[in-house]
Amino acid sequence: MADPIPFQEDPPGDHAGERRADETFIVDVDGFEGPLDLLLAMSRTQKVDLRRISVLALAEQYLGFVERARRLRIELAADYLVMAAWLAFLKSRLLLPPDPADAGPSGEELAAHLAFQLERLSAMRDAAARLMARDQLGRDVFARGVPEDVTLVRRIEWGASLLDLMQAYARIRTRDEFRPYALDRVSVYTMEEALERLRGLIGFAGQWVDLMSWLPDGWTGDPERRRSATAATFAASLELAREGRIELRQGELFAPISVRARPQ
Amino acid sequence: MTAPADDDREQSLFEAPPMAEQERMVEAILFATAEPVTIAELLGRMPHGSEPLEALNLLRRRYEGRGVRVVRVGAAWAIRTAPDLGFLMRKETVEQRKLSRAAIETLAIIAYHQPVTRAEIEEIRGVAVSRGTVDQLLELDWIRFGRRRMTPGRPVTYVVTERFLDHFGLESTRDLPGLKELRAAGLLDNRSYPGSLGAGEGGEPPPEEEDQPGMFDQDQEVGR
Amino acid sequence: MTAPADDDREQSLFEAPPMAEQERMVEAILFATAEPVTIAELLGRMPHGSEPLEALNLLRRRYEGRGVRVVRVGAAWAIRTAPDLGFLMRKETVEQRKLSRAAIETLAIIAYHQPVTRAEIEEIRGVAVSRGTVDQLLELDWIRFGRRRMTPGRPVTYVVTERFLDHFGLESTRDLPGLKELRAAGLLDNRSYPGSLGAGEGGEPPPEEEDQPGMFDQDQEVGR
Repeated sequence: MADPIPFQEDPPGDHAGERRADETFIVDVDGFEGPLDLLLAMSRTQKVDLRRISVLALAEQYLGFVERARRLRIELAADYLVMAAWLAFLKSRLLLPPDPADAGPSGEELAAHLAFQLERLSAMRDAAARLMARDQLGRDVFARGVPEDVTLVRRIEWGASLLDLMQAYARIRTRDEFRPYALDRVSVYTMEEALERLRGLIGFAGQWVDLMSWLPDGWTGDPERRRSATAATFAASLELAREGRIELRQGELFAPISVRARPQ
Repeated sequence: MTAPADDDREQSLFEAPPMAEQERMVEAILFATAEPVTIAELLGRMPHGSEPLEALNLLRRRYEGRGVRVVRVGAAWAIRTAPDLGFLMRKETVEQRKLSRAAIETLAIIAYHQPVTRAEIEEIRGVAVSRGTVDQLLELDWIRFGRRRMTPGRPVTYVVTERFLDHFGLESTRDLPGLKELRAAGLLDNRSYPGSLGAGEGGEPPPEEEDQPGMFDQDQEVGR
Repeated sequence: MTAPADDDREQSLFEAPPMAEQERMVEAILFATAEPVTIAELLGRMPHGSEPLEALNLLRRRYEGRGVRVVRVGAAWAIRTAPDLGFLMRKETVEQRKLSRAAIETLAIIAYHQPVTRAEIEEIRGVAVSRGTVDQLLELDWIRFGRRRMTPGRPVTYVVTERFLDHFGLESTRDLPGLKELRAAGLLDNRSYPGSLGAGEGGEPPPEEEDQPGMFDQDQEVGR
């Protein structure tokens, strides 16, 4: 790394600022962010618009700087030397007449691009400075000091429209081919019917009677009807037993069930 | 505080900002400060000669009826949301879900036949009604328990609620269209209701739904 | 079903609140949060049918010249103290991490050239971008990854964030200072090295910044 050795050299002008800038990059390479940064600082000494900068003069200035550094045995980073080599190449391109056999870019094109790079870097630095000079949040401008917490509430909304409802109903009702609401009870003997019947019969059942003898007429033949009537009558007898109106008796598993009115 | 005895130079040097400016200052301080601010603190932060109490009162009046208010918190002052707008501070995420077919059918039966027992619903639907379906409708407050039926077992009945009427825009269940109107409206002629594939084609009862945990899974129910 | 009654109810249910009321709501919501709030979020929190953008514009005008202002930040909105009153908030001032010159320049290059790849940043600065620099900007949530560039290697790009806009008081990246002039001068063009296949051939790849801490001591370079 280069030591910040004071290096006396004839100042290029008598302008103090210029001299200082010149000395700065001679003495203190550490202060620069690489060759492009150094070139930009050097170009400033030309005191012209970066677009009209003399790249040739700049190249000579840079090569002079590298030469002086070398004489002083200041170790330069590789990229500074790479830039020096490139600028030497550029210088020869700018000074020599163009070689018609060479298809590469002309010296002017290369110089223009370097000038563009320098101008762009300079512009970005200005932009960065302007950005940082803006009012900044937490420094010049402030947000709410006491944000109020927003409570998060998750809610599920179950949706159904009247149309959904009516269609659902229509769907159920049309399963039975539009029959009016009456269930098919041809082969169904309900517990209510059995209860009704049993309530009328128990008055006559002082003795044990087989429950199956109480099945209504017309419900004993067809197996389906018999099954329904048996179930309903049995359920009804349980209900009456619960009410304390009758007593039930069964000798063994699957034996006939007998019933009689409960003695008052 | 500058005493009246102070000389002119000192006066102008410490001249307090105009009251409108002081009001702006109080506004900014109350806004950005994490805790309620006392008058003493305002006095300490504002330029010499300011009168924070007066500025505060102006600000307080300015915010009257606005979305936020200047309120007193103990001995200090703060800006707070107007109480009537507290509901805005709840971020509600609403998830829209369609009722399952089982639920909507059960609901329809209750609406058309109320008061109706569960056994009757099952009889009409031709399929068992799951406890979850009824619970959901109860939870939605679309159905409630009616009187017990005076039959053996004294089964409970279900009826629809005011909220049900409200949701479906009905004055009463008598306003529900009957079969005739449904047919007139084309609701019965259309055999391919969404989700009624089985029923529409041949009256095949839908599969047993009891004890199916996936029942409320809409995607399964609806697409059936 | 009685149609007129139904209509009335629906009307009142979904009618948006008066604009003055909407303005209050926007005011309350913006006051309640430190982060900018998007129009979409306002829409989600305000009653159905509200027009937050119109309410915002009214509110913004109302706060002109006051101690706090309604500002736009990208696609969102926030209330911030007026910049001229920053001196009152010394207590609230957040100690900001000092950014290195490298970080500041990198940030500016990303803002003005976005989306931009690391190679392009290095090409503009003429020096390698250290990992720490990018990390620092990512950590501050001032930059984020943009889309990958559809060029060989599919390099990632960087773009600035909404928080960046918020921090520097920008409505959008279009409002970056001097953007128009820079563009007019062609300084934001991606002009490649003449006669080369790609950009950045002019210099050898610059050395890795990290390897040479003495070269540009970031902590010393601080400021502007």
